[in-house]
Amino acid sequence: MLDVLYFAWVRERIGMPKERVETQATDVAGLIEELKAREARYALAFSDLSALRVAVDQDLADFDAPLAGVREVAFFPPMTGG
Amino acid sequence: MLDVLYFAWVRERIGMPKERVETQATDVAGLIEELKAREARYALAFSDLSALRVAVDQDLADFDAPLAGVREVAFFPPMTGG
Amino acid sequence: MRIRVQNAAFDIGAELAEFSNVRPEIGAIVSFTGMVRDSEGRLDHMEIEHYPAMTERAITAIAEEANTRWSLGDVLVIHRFGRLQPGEAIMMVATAAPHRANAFAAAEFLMDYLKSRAPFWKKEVTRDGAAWVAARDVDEAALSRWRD
Amino acid sequence: MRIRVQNAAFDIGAELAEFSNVRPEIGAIVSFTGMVRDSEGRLDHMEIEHYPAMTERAITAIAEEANTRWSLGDVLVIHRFGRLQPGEAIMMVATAAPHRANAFAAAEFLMDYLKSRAPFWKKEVTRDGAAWVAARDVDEAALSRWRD
Repeated sequence: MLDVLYFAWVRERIGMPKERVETQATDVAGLIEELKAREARYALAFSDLSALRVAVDQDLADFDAPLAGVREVAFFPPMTGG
Repeated sequence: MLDVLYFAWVRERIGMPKERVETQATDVAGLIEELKAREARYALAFSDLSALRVAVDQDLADFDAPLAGVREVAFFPPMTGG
Repeated sequence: MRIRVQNAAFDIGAELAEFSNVRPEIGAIVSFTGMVRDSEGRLDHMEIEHYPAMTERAITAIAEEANTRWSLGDVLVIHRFGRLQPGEAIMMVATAAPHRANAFAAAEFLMDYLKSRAPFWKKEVTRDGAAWVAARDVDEAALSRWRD
Repeated sequence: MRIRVQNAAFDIGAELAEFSNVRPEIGAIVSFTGMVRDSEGRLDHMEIEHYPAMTERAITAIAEEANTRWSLGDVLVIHRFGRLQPGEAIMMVATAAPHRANAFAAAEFLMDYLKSRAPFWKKEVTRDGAAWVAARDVDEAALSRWRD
Protein backbone atom coordinates (compact mmCIF):
# COMPACT_ATOMS: atom_id res chain seq x y z
CA MET A 1 0.00 0.00 0.00
CA LEU A 2 1.22 3.46 -1.02
CA ASP A 3 0.15 7.00 -0.23
CA VAL A 4 -0.23 8.78 -3.56
CA LEU A 5 -0.33 12.61 -3.45
CA TYR A 6 -1.39 15.08 -6.14
CA PHE A 7 -0.61 18.78 -6.30
CA ALA A 8 -1.68 21.82 -8.32
CA TRP A 9 -3.56 21.02 -11.54
CA VAL A 10 -2.88 17.28 -11.13
CA ARG A 11 -4.83 17.43 -7.86
CA GLU A 12 -7.61 19.39 -9.56
CA ARG A 13 -7.92 16.96 -12.49
CA ILE A 14 -7.94 13.88 -10.31
CA GLY A 15 -10.25 15.59 -7.84
CA MET A 16 -8.44 14.81 -4.57
CA PRO A 17 -5.15 15.62 -2.85
CA LYS A 18 -4.27 12.14 -1.62
CA GLU A 19 -5.31 8.50 -1.73
CA ARG A 20 -4.18 5.08 -0.53
CA VAL A 21 -3.31 2.85 -3.50
CA GLU A 22 -2.89 -0.91 -3.63
CA THR A 23 -0.40 -1.56 -6.44
CA GLN A 24 1.39 -4.43 -8.16
CA ALA A 25 3.70 -2.00 -9.99
CA THR A 26 7.45 -2.23 -9.40
CA ASP A 27 8.27 1.28 -10.55
CA VAL A 28 6.64 4.71 -10.90
CA ALA A 29 5.89 4.20 -14.61
CA GLY A 30 4.02 0.98 -13.76
CA LEU A 31 2.00 2.81 -11.09
CA ILE A 32 1.05 5.47 -13.62
CA GLU A 33 -0.18 2.81 -16.05
CA GLU A 34 -2.37 1.27 -13.35
CA LEU A 35 -3.82 4.68 -12.43
CA LYS A 36 -4.49 5.63 -16.07
CA ALA A 37 -6.43 2.39 -16.54
CA ARG A 38 -8.82 3.32 -13.70
CA GLU A 39 -10.82 6.26 -15.02
CA ALA A 40 -10.79 9.03 -17.61
CA ARG A 41 -9.76 11.71 -15.06
CA TYR A 42 -6.58 9.75 -14.30
CA ALA A 43 -5.91 9.11 -18.00
CA LEU A 44 -6.26 12.87 -18.59
CA ALA A 45 -4.02 13.87 -15.66
CA PHE A 46 -1.27 11.48 -16.82
CA SER A 47 -1.68 11.97 -20.57
CA ASP A 48 1.52 14.02 -21.01
CA LEU A 49 4.34 12.84 -18.75
CA SER A 50 6.65 15.59 -19.99
CA ALA A 51 4.36 18.02 -18.11
CA LEU A 52 4.66 16.04 -14.87
CA ARG A 53 7.20 15.61 -12.12
CA VAL A 54 7.35 12.92 -9.45
CA ALA A 55 8.71 12.70 -5.91
CA VAL A 56 9.30 9.37 -4.20
CA ASP A 57 9.31 9.52 -0.40
CA GLN A 58 9.67 13.33 -0.69
CA ASP A 59 12.65 13.35 -3.03
CA LEU A 60 12.45 14.27 -6.71
CA ALA A 61 12.77 11.10 -8.80
CA ASP A 62 12.56 9.77 -12.34
CA PHE A 63 9.64 7.81 -13.76
CA ASP A 64 11.70 4.62 -13.69
CA ALA A 65 12.29 4.90 -9.93
CA PRO A 66 11.58 1.54 -8.18
CA LEU A 67 8.74 1.30 -5.65
CA ALA A 68 10.23 -1.36 -3.35
CA GLY A 69 10.03 -0.11 0.24
CA VAL A 70 8.45 3.19 -0.85
CA ARG A 71 5.66 4.70 1.29
CA GLU A 72 4.73 7.90 -0.56
CA VAL A 73 4.65 8.94 -4.23
CA ALA A 74 3.65 12.46 -5.29
CA PHE A 75 2.73 13.73 -8.76
CA PHE A 76 2.73 17.40 -9.72
CA PRO A 77 3.52 19.85 -12.54
CA PRO A 78 6.94 21.54 -12.82
CA MET A 79 7.49 23.62 -9.70
CA THR A 80 7.05 27.39 -9.71
CA GLY A 81 8.56 28.56 -6.45
CA GLY A 82 10.60 31.68 -5.80
CA MET B 1 45.27 78.69 -13.43
CA LEU B 2 44.08 75.25 -12.37
CA ASP B 3 42.80 73.76 -9.13
CA VAL B 4 44.80 70.59 -8.54
CA LEU B 5 43.38 68.13 -6.00
CA TYR B 6 45.02 65.17 -4.31
CA PHE B 7 43.33 62.24 -2.55
CA ALA B 8 44.31 59.31 -0.31
CA TRP B 9 48.04 58.54 -0.26
CA VAL B 10 48.72 61.06 -3.03
CA ARG B 11 47.37 63.76 -0.72
CA GLU B 12 49.45 62.42 2.16
CA ARG B 13 52.70 62.33 0.13
CA ILE B 14 52.24 65.80 -1.30
CA GLY B 15 51.06 67.08 2.07
CA MET B 16 47.96 68.99 1.05
CA PRO B 17 44.53 68.28 -0.43
CA LYS B 18 44.42 71.09 -2.99
CA GLU B 19 46.44 73.87 -4.56
CA ARG B 20 46.17 76.51 -7.29
CA VAL B 21 48.69 75.82 -10.05
CA GLU B 22 49.93 78.13 -12.81
CA THR B 23 50.84 75.84 -15.70
CA GLN B 24 52.13 76.01 -19.25
CA ALA B 25 51.27 72.34 -19.86
CA THR B 26 48.81 71.46 -22.61
CA ASP B 27 47.90 68.04 -21.24
CA VAL B 28 47.82 66.10 -17.96
CA ALA B 29 51.16 64.39 -18.63
CA GLY B 30 52.78 67.83 -19.11
CA LEU B 31 51.27 69.03 -15.82
CA ILE B 32 52.69 65.99 -14.03
CA GLU B 33 56.17 66.73 -15.44
CA GLU B 34 55.97 70.30 -14.15
CA LEU B 35 54.86 69.12 -10.70
CA LYS B 36 57.57 66.44 -10.48
CA ALA B 37 60.22 69.07 -11.25
CA ARG B 38 59.14 71.13 -8.22
CA GLU B 39 60.14 69.08 -5.20
CA ALA B 40 60.99 65.56 -4.07
CA ARG B 41 57.56 64.96 -2.51
CA TYR B 42 55.93 65.56 -5.91
CA ALA B 43 58.51 63.40 -7.69
CA LEU B 44 57.76 60.64 -5.19
CA ALA B 45 53.98 60.95 -5.48
CA PHE B 46 54.13 60.79 -9.28
CA SER B 47 56.95 58.24 -9.58
CA ASP B 48 54.69 55.38 -10.74
CA LEU B 49 51.87 56.54 -12.99
CA SER B 50 50.47 53.01 -13.22
CA ALA B 51 49.48 53.41 -9.55
CA LEU B 52 47.66 56.69 -10.25
CA ARG B 53 44.36 57.75 -11.71
CA VAL B 54 43.31 61.21 -12.88
CA ALA B 55 40.02 63.07 -13.17
CA VAL B 56 39.66 66.19 -15.30
CA ASP B 57 36.80 68.48 -14.29
CA GLN B 58 35.42 65.58 -12.18
CA ASP B 59 35.42 62.98 -14.93
CA LEU B 60 37.91 60.11 -15.09
CA ALA B 61 40.43 60.81 -17.84
CA ASP B 62 43.65 59.55 -19.42
CA PHE B 63 47.08 61.08 -18.86
CA ASP B 64 47.05 62.52 -22.39
CA ALA B 65 43.82 64.46 -21.73
CA PRO B 66 44.18 68.11 -22.93
CA LEU B 67 44.02 70.97 -20.39
CA ALA B 68 42.48 73.65 -22.60
CA GLY B 69 39.48 75.14 -20.78
CA VAL B 70 39.96 72.82 -17.80
CA ARG B 71 39.41 74.20 -14.29
CA GLU B 72 40.12 71.21 -12.02
CA VAL B 73 42.48 68.23 -12.18
CA ALA B 74 42.52 65.55 -9.47
CA PHE B 75 45.12 62.84 -8.82
CA PHE B 76 44.48 59.74 -6.71
CA PRO B 77 45.19 56.02 -6.42
CA PRO B 78 42.83 53.39 -7.91
CA MET B 79 39.46 53.77 -6.22
CA THR B 80 38.31 51.37 -3.51
CA GLY B 81 34.62 52.08 -3.08
CA GLY B 82 31.85 49.62 -2.44
CA MET C 1 21.21 28.58 8.38
CA ARG C 2 17.69 29.87 8.81
CA ILE C 3 14.88 28.23 6.79
CA ARG C 4 11.24 29.17 7.24
CA VAL C 5 8.16 28.03 5.32
CA GLN C 6 5.11 29.91 6.49
CA ASN C 7 1.69 31.25 5.64
CA ALA C 8 2.18 34.50 7.54
CA ALA C 9 3.50 37.69 5.98
CA PHE C 10 7.03 38.72 7.02
CA ASP C 11 8.80 42.05 7.41
CA ILE C 12 11.52 42.28 4.73
CA GLY C 13 13.33 45.11 6.44
CA ALA C 14 13.35 43.49 9.87
CA GLU C 15 14.60 40.21 8.37
CA LEU C 16 17.50 41.91 6.56
CA ALA C 17 18.38 43.98 9.62
CA GLU C 18 18.53 40.88 11.81
CA PHE C 19 20.46 38.91 9.19
CA SER C 20 23.05 41.67 8.90
CA ASN C 21 24.20 41.19 12.51
CA VAL C 22 27.02 38.99 11.30
CA ARG C 23 30.45 37.88 12.35
CA PRO C 24 33.30 40.33 11.71
CA GLU C 25 34.75 38.49 8.70
CA ILE C 26 31.58 39.11 6.69
CA GLY C 27 31.92 41.96 4.20
CA ALA C 28 29.04 41.28 1.84
CA ILE C 29 25.32 40.62 2.25
CA VAL C 30 23.02 39.99 -0.70
CA SER C 31 19.25 39.71 -0.44
CA PHE C 32 16.59 38.76 -2.95
CA THR C 33 12.89 39.42 -2.41
CA GLY C 34 10.21 38.03 -4.71
CA MET C 35 6.96 39.99 -4.86
CA VAL C 36 3.49 39.15 -6.14
CA ARG C 37 3.44 40.86 -9.56
CA ASP C 38 0.40 42.31 -11.19
CA SER C 39 1.73 43.48 -14.51
CA GLU C 40 -1.67 43.94 -16.16
CA GLY C 41 -3.66 45.26 -13.20
CA ARG C 42 -6.00 42.24 -13.33
CA LEU C 43 -4.74 40.12 -10.43
CA ASP C 44 -7.07 39.64 -7.50
CA HIS C 45 -4.76 37.40 -5.49
CA MET C 46 -2.26 34.56 -5.73
CA GLU C 47 -2.57 31.11 -4.15
CA ILE C 48 0.60 29.21 -3.39
CA GLU C 49 0.29 25.48 -2.84
CA HIS C 50 3.16 23.42 -1.45
CA TYR C 51 4.07 19.90 -0.38
CA PRO C 52 4.55 20.25 3.37
CA ALA C 53 6.41 16.98 3.99
CA MET C 54 8.94 17.84 1.29
CA THR C 55 9.26 21.64 1.28
CA GLU C 56 11.56 22.28 4.21
CA ARG C 57 13.77 19.28 3.39
CA ALA C 58 14.15 20.42 -0.24
CA ILE C 59 15.00 23.99 0.78
CA THR C 60 17.44 22.83 3.45
CA ALA C 61 19.25 20.65 0.90
CA ILE C 62 19.51 23.59 -1.52
CA ALA C 63 20.78 25.92 1.21
CA GLU C 64 23.35 23.38 2.43
CA GLU C 65 24.63 23.00 -1.13
CA ALA C 66 25.02 26.80 -1.42
CA ASN C 67 26.74 26.92 1.94
CA THR C 68 29.27 24.29 0.88
CA ARG C 69 29.97 25.73 -2.56
CA TRP C 70 30.53 29.33 -1.45
CA SER C 71 31.61 29.00 2.23
CA LEU C 72 28.85 31.29 3.40
CA GLY C 73 28.81 32.95 6.79
CA ASP C 74 25.03 32.54 6.89
CA VAL C 75 21.98 31.81 4.71
CA LEU C 76 18.34 32.82 5.13
CA VAL C 77 15.40 31.44 3.15
CA ILE C 78 11.79 32.41 3.88
CA HIS C 79 9.02 31.16 1.57
CA ARG C 80 5.30 31.74 2.04
CA PHE C 81 2.34 29.62 0.99
CA GLY C 82 -1.41 30.24 0.94
CA ARG C 83 -3.21 33.37 -0.24
CA LEU C 84 -1.16 36.46 -1.10
CA GLN C 85 -2.17 39.92 -2.30
CA PRO C 86 -0.50 41.86 -5.15
CA GLY C 87 2.59 43.67 -3.88
CA GLU C 88 3.17 41.26 -0.96
CA ALA C 89 6.51 39.52 -0.58
CA ILE C 90 6.33 35.84 -1.57
CA MET C 91 9.79 34.88 -0.44
CA MET C 92 13.20 36.15 0.52
CA VAL C 93 16.73 34.83 0.36
CA ALA C 94 19.80 36.35 1.99
CA THR C 95 23.46 35.30 1.88
CA ALA C 96 26.49 36.52 3.82
CA ALA C 97 30.11 36.02 2.73
CA PRO C 98 33.50 37.70 3.15
CA HIS C 99 33.43 39.09 -0.42
CA ARG C 100 30.67 40.06 -2.83
CA ALA C 101 31.28 37.50 -5.60
CA ASN C 102 30.37 34.56 -3.35
CA ALA C 103 27.39 36.30 -1.78
CA PHE C 104 25.95 37.13 -5.23
CA ALA C 105 26.63 33.69 -6.74
CA ALA C 106 25.07 31.88 -3.77
CA ALA C 107 21.95 34.06 -3.86
CA GLU C 108 21.48 33.46 -7.59
CA PHE C 109 22.04 29.73 -7.15
CA LEU C 110 19.46 29.59 -4.35
CA MET C 111 16.92 31.45 -6.44
CA ASP C 112 17.48 29.27 -9.51
CA TYR C 113 16.95 26.12 -7.44
CA LEU C 114 14.01 27.44 -5.45
CA LYS C 115 12.25 28.43 -8.70
CA SER C 116 12.41 24.96 -10.22
CA ARG C 117 13.24 22.46 -7.48
CA ALA C 118 11.34 23.49 -4.36
CA PRO C 119 7.78 22.08 -4.28
CA PHE C 120 5.68 25.22 -4.66
CA TRP C 121 3.00 25.92 -7.26
CA LYS C 122 1.52 29.34 -7.92
CA LYS C 123 -2.01 30.02 -9.08
CA GLU C 124 -3.10 33.47 -10.22
CA VAL C 125 -6.71 34.40 -9.57
CA THR C 126 -7.91 37.28 -11.74
CA ARG C 127 -11.34 38.73 -12.35
CA ASP C 128 -11.48 36.45 -15.43
CA GLY C 129 -10.71 33.22 -13.57
CA ALA C 130 -7.85 31.25 -12.10
CA ALA C 131 -4.79 29.79 -13.82
CA TRP C 132 -1.72 27.90 -12.64
CA VAL C 133 1.49 29.77 -13.42
CA ALA C 134 3.46 27.79 -16.01
CA ALA C 135 7.11 27.00 -15.40
CA ARG C 136 9.30 29.10 -17.68
CA ASP C 137 11.89 27.45 -19.94
CA VAL C 138 14.31 30.20 -18.99
CA ASP C 139 14.09 29.11 -15.33
CA GLU C 140 14.89 25.49 -16.15
CA ALA C 141 17.73 26.65 -18.41
CA ALA C 142 19.16 28.81 -15.60
CA LEU C 143 19.97 25.66 -13.61
CA SER C 144 22.47 24.45 -16.19
CA ARG C 145 25.00 27.12 -15.26
CA TRP C 146 25.52 25.54 -11.84
CA ARG C 147 26.44 22.07 -13.11
CA ASP C 148 30.13 21.31 -12.97
CA MET D 1 16.58 56.69 -8.72
CA ARG D 2 17.79 57.41 -5.22
CA ILE D 3 21.46 58.31 -4.71
CA ARG D 4 22.84 59.32 -1.32
CA VAL D 5 26.43 60.06 -0.26
CA GLN D 6 26.57 60.66 3.46
CA ASN D 7 28.63 60.50 6.61
CA ALA D 8 25.75 59.31 8.78
CA ALA D 9 24.95 55.67 9.46
CA PHE D 10 21.81 54.33 7.78
CA ASP D 11 19.27 51.65 8.67
CA ILE D 12 19.62 48.78 6.19
CA GLY D 13 16.26 47.26 7.07
CA ALA D 14 14.35 50.53 6.86
CA GLU D 15 15.96 51.32 3.50
CA LEU D 16 15.02 47.94 2.01
CA ALA D 17 11.50 48.15 3.42
CA GLU D 18 10.97 51.58 1.87
CA PHE D 19 12.55 50.52 -1.42
CA SER D 20 10.25 47.50 -1.65
CA ASN D 21 7.14 49.70 -1.94
CA VAL D 22 7.25 49.37 -5.68
CA ARG D 23 4.96 49.50 -8.69
CA PRO D 24 2.89 46.36 -9.35
CA GLU D 25 4.96 45.16 -12.32
CA ILE D 26 8.01 44.63 -10.07
CA GLY D 27 8.56 41.01 -9.09
CA ALA D 28 12.20 41.04 -7.99
CA ILE D 29 14.24 43.14 -5.58
CA VAL D 30 17.95 42.55 -5.01
CA SER D 31 20.00 44.31 -2.36
CA PHE D 32 23.69 44.36 -1.61
CA THR D 33 25.15 45.66 1.64
CA GLY D 34 28.88 46.16 2.15
CA MET D 35 30.10 45.94 5.76
CA VAL D 36 33.32 47.01 7.46
CA ARG D 37 35.20 43.70 7.75
CA ASP D 38 37.59 42.85 10.53
CA SER D 39 38.83 39.44 9.47
CA GLU D 40 41.78 39.36 11.87
CA GLY D 41 40.25 41.12 14.87
CA ARG D 42 42.80 43.94 14.64
CA LEU D 43 40.77 46.73 13.06
CA ASP D 44 40.12 49.80 15.16
CA HIS D 45 38.17 51.72 12.53
CA MET D 46 37.98 52.55 8.84
CA GLU D 47 38.29 56.00 7.26
CA ILE D 48 36.64 56.56 3.90
CA GLU D 49 37.80 59.57 1.90
CA HIS D 50 35.93 60.75 -1.18
CA TYR D 51 35.95 63.47 -3.83
CA PRO D 52 32.77 65.42 -3.04
CA ALA D 53 32.46 67.32 -6.32
CA MET D 54 32.71 64.09 -8.30
CA THR D 55 31.12 61.38 -6.11
CA GLU D 56 27.44 61.95 -6.67
CA ARG D 57 27.91 62.62 -10.40
CA ALA D 58 29.92 59.42 -10.84
CA ILE D 59 27.38 57.32 -8.94
CA THR D 60 24.46 58.89 -10.83
CA ALA D 61 26.13 58.06 -14.14
CA ILE D 62 26.67 54.44 -13.06
CA ALA D 63 23.08 54.12 -11.85
CA GLU D 64 21.68 55.63 -15.06
CA GLU D 65 23.70 53.17 -17.09
CA ALA D 66 22.29 50.25 -15.03
CA ASN D 67 18.79 51.66 -15.41
CA THR D 68 19.13 51.81 -19.18
CA ARG D 69 20.72 48.40 -19.62
CA TRP D 70 18.23 46.47 -17.47
CA SER D 71 15.06 48.62 -17.59
CA LEU D 72 14.89 48.85 -13.82
CA GLY D 73 11.82 49.91 -11.92
CA ASP D 74 14.03 51.65 -9.37
CA VAL D 75 17.64 51.90 -8.13
CA LEU D 76 19.00 52.84 -4.72
CA VAL D 77 22.65 53.63 -3.92
CA ILE D 78 23.79 54.79 -0.48
CA HIS D 79 27.52 55.22 0.19
CA ARG D 80 29.06 56.52 3.40
CA PHE D 81 32.30 58.42 3.96
CA GLY D 82 34.23 59.38 7.10
CA ARG D 83 34.95 57.20 10.11
CA LEU D 84 33.26 53.78 10.37
CA GLN D 85 33.42 51.06 13.02
CA PRO D 86 33.83 47.31 12.36
CA GLY D 87 30.47 45.74 11.53
CA GLU D 88 28.93 48.98 10.30
CA ALA D 89 27.39 49.16 6.82
CA ILE D 90 29.60 51.07 4.38
CA MET D 91 27.17 51.14 1.51
CA MET D 92 24.06 49.61 0.05
CA VAL D 93 22.67 49.07 -3.42
CA ALA D 94 19.16 47.92 -4.31
CA THR D 95 17.57 47.19 -7.68
CA ALA D 96 13.97 46.47 -8.68
CA ALA D 97 12.92 44.75 -11.90
CA PRO D 98 10.05 42.63 -13.23
CA HIS D 99 12.19 39.44 -13.15
CA ARG D 100 15.16 38.30 -11.09
CA ALA D 101 17.80 38.03 -13.83
CA ASN D 102 17.76 41.79 -14.49
CA ALA D 103 17.66 42.72 -10.82
CA PHE D 104 20.69 40.52 -10.07
CA ALA D 105 22.70 41.62 -13.12
CA ALA D 106 22.07 45.30 -12.41
CA ALA D 107 23.10 44.96 -8.74
CA GLU D 108 26.33 43.17 -9.68
CA PHE D 109 27.08 45.76 -12.36
CA LEU D 110 26.53 48.60 -9.90
CA MET D 111 28.82 46.97 -7.34
CA ASP D 112 31.57 46.30 -9.89
CA TYR D 113 31.52 49.93 -11.01
CA LEU D 114 31.23 51.42 -7.54
CA LYS D 115 34.24 49.34 -6.40
CA SER D 116 36.57 50.67 -9.09
CA ARG D 117 35.02 53.78 -10.64
CA ALA D 118 33.42 55.78 -7.84
CA PRO D 119 35.89 58.14 -6.10
CA PHE D 120 36.19 56.55 -2.66
CA TRP D 121 39.35 55.45 -0.88
CA LYS D 122 39.39 53.26 2.21
CA LYS D 123 41.99 53.39 4.96
CA GLU D 124 42.16 50.76 7.67
CA VAL D 125 43.37 51.89 11.07
CA THR D 126 44.58 49.02 13.25
CA ARG D 127 46.43 48.96 16.55
CA ASP D 128 49.63 48.61 14.45
CA GLY D 129 49.03 51.68 12.29
CA ALA D 130 47.07 52.85 9.28
CA ALA D 131 47.14 51.60 5.69
CA TRP D 132 45.24 52.47 2.53
CA VAL D 133 43.30 49.51 1.17
CA ALA D 134 44.83 48.47 -2.15
CA ALA D 135 42.62 48.00 -5.19
CA ARG D 136 42.26 44.31 -5.99
CA ASP D 137 43.07 43.03 -9.49
CA VAL D 138 39.96 40.87 -9.28
CA ASP D 139 37.82 44.01 -8.92
CA GLU D 140 39.32 45.63 -12.00
CA ALA D 141 38.94 42.35 -13.91
CA ALA D 142 35.27 42.12 -12.89
CA LEU D 143 34.52 45.20 -15.00
CA SER D 144 35.46 43.45 -18.23
CA ARG D 145 32.34 41.27 -18.16
CA TRP D 146 30.13 44.33 -18.72
CA ARG D 147 31.83 45.50 -21.90
CA ASP D 148 29.92 44.74 -25.07
